[in-house]
Amino acid sequence: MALLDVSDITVRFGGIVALDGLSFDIDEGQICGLIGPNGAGKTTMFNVLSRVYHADEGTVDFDGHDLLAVPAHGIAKIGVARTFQNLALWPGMTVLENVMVGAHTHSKQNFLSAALRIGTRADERRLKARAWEILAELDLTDMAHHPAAGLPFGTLKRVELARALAAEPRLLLLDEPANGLTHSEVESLGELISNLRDTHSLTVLLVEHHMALVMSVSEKVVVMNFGAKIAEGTPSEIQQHPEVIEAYLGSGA
Amino acid sequence: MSEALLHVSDLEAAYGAVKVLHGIDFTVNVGDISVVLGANGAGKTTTLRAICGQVHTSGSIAFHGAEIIHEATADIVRRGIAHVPQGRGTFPELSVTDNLEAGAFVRKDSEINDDIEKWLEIFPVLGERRGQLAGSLSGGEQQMLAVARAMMSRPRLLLLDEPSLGLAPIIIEDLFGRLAAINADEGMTMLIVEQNANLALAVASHAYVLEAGTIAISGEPEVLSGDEAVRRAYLGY
Amino acid sequence: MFLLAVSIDTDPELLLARVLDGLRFGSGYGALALALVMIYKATGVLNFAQGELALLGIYIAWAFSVGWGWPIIVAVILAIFITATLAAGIERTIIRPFDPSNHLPLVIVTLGLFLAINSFVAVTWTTDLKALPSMFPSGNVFAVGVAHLTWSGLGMFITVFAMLGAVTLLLNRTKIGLAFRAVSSNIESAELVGIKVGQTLQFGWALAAAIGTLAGALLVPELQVLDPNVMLSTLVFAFAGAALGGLDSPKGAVIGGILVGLIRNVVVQSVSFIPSELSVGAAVFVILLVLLVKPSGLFGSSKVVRV
Amino acid sequence: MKRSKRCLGLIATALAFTLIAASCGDDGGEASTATTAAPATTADAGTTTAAPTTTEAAPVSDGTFDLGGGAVLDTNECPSGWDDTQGLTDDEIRIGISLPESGALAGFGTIAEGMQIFFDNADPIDGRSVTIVSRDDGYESGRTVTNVGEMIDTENIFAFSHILGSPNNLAVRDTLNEECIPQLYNATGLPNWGDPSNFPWTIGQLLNYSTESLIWCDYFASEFGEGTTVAALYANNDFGKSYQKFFEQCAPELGLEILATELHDPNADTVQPEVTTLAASGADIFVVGTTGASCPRAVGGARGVGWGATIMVSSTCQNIGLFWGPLHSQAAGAAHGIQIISTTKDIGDPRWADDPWVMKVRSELEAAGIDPDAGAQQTGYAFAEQLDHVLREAAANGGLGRANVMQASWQQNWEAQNALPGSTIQTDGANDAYIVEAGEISMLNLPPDAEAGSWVAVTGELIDVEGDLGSFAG
Repeated sequence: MALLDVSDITVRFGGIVALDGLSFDIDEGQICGLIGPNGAGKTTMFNVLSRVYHADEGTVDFDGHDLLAVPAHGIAKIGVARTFQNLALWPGMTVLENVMVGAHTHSKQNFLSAALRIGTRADERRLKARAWEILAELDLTDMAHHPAAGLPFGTLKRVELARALAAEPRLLLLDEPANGLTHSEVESLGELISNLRDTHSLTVLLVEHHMALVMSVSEKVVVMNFGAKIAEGTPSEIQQHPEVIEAYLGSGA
Repeated sequence: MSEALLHVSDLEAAYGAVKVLHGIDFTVNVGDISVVLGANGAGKTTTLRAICGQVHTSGSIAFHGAEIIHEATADIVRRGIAHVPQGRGTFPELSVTDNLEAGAFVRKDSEINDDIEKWLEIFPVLGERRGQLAGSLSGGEQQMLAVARAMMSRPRLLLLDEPSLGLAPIIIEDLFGRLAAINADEGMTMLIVEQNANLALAVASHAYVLEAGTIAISGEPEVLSGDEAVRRAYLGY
Repeated sequence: MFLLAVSIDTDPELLLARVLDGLRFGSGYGALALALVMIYKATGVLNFAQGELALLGIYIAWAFSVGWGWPIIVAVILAIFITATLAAGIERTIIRPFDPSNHLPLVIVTLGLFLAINSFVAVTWTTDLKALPSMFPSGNVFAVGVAHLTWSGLGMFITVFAMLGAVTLLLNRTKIGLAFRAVSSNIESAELVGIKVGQTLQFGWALAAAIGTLAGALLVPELQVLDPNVMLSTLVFAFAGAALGGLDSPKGAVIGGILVGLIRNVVVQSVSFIPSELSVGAAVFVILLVLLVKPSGLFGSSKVVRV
Repeated sequence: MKRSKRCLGLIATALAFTLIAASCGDDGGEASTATTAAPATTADAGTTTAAPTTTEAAPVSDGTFDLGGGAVLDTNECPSGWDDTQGLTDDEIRIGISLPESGALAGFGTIAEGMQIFFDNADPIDGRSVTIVSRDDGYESGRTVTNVGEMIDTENIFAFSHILGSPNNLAVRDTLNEECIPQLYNATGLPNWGDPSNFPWTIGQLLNYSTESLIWCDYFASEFGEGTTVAALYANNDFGKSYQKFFEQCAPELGLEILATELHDPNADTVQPEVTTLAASGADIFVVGTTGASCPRAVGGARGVGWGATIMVSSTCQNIGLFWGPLHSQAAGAAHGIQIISTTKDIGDPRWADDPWVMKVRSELEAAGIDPDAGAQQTGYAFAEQLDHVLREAAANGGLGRANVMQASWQQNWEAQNALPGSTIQTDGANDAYIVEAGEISMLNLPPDAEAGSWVAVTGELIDVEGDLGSFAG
């Protein structure tokens, strides 16, 4: 049964239609690849799901919640987390601190208890322990105390993934996680994503241009162009799809 | 047979206390496309930034016979090196034509406007958007603009840092085709850092593999494609 | 005392008088806001010392005109050159050594400059009140009741828009203007096309100081008397104008400044439930309301980046 | 020359109730005991009954001193180790003062020098000379606190006198009252210093801003008549509101009509928005209850929009060179004819050229190498007359001692040479807690073609509201 059901989403910026009646769904536990040319609207779709952009039409159902009724700061609470194409980390904070910020969604603190400093210490300890676990899982322990600024791009993408995981999401939105990685590094990233899906009971929506990664980990692929869906199917179906080859993959694929 | 344009020897570089390059040596010949492969964090980007004077370095960088290692970036550009940095590096708040005009900043000749028209013809998609702000272009268009902007300085050496980053496969294919054409038509020497090793090696005349701040393997593309370890790590077959 | 009910003065002569006051003072705020925007565009830093650089220029102009008896226009032009040169020196010696991408230390440096210049002016010229002559003829273009359009008010308004036109031409039609826009947009890429970033920012500081000095020389005669605190609240209004217009838009700065003048003189004075004794706070509050609706200001670019 | 106070009975009654309201409303009844006596006695001040003379007030044997009007100074509450005669040596009376000798108000730093010149030329008091110990506070109240603390600890100070500045005096008032050290003749016009019931060790001297607004009322009503219209600008702070509070009470009582009132942000760069609004009222009189640069800005702004009202400015804006010269060079003639209240003999005024006091000031300052027409030494010299008087009164009635000096201060009745002829200095504890309560109206003579201006008397009549304000009680 579908965990995420996107139906007829339309987004307009001024005169430009960025998303044009887009519909697709993802079953619980599935890894779904979202591909398409630059400017097709993939990141716009992510921004609708993480409530950065307002959808002019359509609905998004997440596990029975009307996702479009949840405010941007509330989506982590109901179990949606994302990474960003061009990174959204705090450069001056260490890797560990960046990940702890992600874990804060599940802190028991509210405004009042934080103001009164009730239970802060215990809470902080719990967050820190959780962050260390995730760093170990993603092989980031060595650079835990290194500031984010100055780390290689590929490593920072992994820190972002760790931060998203720390929020203990059910749906994980990954925006171009393979950027800056060599072929063999991309292979291990693919294995990592599959493993994380199993160990953390995740459902994953993956935007990526690295076709080897998309085709190897996805159970299902959605292809967009000009804000609309042009194809949907298994990786092998998509690789044969003439329209997809013409608009996106090109002859070399 | 061929003349060395860039000769790098014993190059070391560090960000603060973290040493990234541990003494590398290589040469780029006139008219070559040289490609640098390497894992995440191996020092590829740092190598390009070092050539442009954007990081603290020691060792020697000879460009056309002149030592440039302690020169300021703006002066290195005047000597004829153009760099397309990772993540495109355009001026998002400037129009397409203003970006190209800025690319010609170091030039004083009267052919700047002709050159702008020439590059808008070579990249027709930019020609259609000449008045548009660079920030509103799609990723592929921005990458084209970054290359054209770099070419506007009429460089003798073009440095490209992961030009395929974030681009759709079909666009990457197109871009590399155009780079090969620029190399052939203009005789432009290039040093390219690239993760898409298959495509890069297809256009390259020489290639290097950087591992943990040192050059592990170098040679003709065929030499690298013949290497078992290189194949597994970078080519995927 | 104010009533907690909305009532608006409707006397047309008074309304006209307030509009004219608002345009007059607003032109001065807009001119100073233009100086702020130049530095902000180039560096992303709000220069808290901008008002004090203008203050220094005003006192230099005062020394030339009142002290030495030179014509005020000559005095102002000399003051503009002196402050521009000084600002270029300040950029080279105490701004450039700092990492341009780390804004906090730079803001603190400008705060330090603010205090240093203010003390220098107070020590050099004392805190006694002075008067700076106007560059425009005295008298009115017309007067109806309390409403007066003075020649100086008209002159200020025209000068500010002429200044805006000159800055726009400079930015869009000259090589240094292109370099300035390139540095504002992306410092690293600017270096990579061979632009000397330091010299370009130095030019920005000098230009901003020149604009600020002219702004002060326009505004201060309208304030009747001059003391070393004169630019403090003026700077607050200029900041508000720049924020209202959009911090990175020269046109927005000038129009924002004029709107702040109108808000202060017309809206705050006319609407009874806004306590006018909080003129600074009330004007800033009205602006906050505008920014709540349009955070990038009226003419600011909200950065649209497609990927 | 003293004119009849035909309006003041009305004011007195009004104010008596005002003061009760102020004390109950503002301070939760803290001072209610002090003000219960106020109605009867303030009303009395409307008649010409003289206040009790100092000779009747003697120290009471149990350590308490009756200051008048129910206010009592109780030395039993002083800290253990307190000494009534500390700071008195065999040949010296040591007086402390904290002043701005640096910073924006550094010009006032020479007040201490002028005071010392006065005492150097005076006869010994009870066989002792007076030594003025001065410290620089740069007009920062934090430094005033430090200065006063250090002087108490290391300088053997008998009393403090003429500390300058409202915030500076407020900052040390609690400490000096707890330590039972006299804080005499604060050089500021805040009405708060007339509060012997709560702060018996603190007394002011200058014409205070509330009293000043009463004199305005009386002058406007008698000179311009009933139905005269007024528009007023006040600084939005304690200073401006001291004017506003009392002017708004006395004006309707005397048939003046306030058409418009504006408060302005004291830190604003211009008061034009407020002045334009006031000018549109077309009132006959423009009251300028503000100071600093806002003073000339208000006048210039009013004349700039063609408002021909009679302008009355705060007494704090008296200095012609400081305030009106700059306005004159900006808008020649704009300040010509503005009016102000003067309370003392201006030593530069030709009227007093033959006055014995003025001649004495001039000759003694000149003998000390000081130009009497420049600098603040002449101000300090004039201040010293008041201090000298109470020290002598105390010495003659019960002997020099801190408590006795305070009692002499709260029980005065004499005529100062420095004051305008006809005005008397009277205090009676909580019944009458203010020293200078009379003044005359002066007008600025600074026509468009003039090089320099001067204040000239308008009528030469003294307006005296002696005793009308009672005490601060709030």
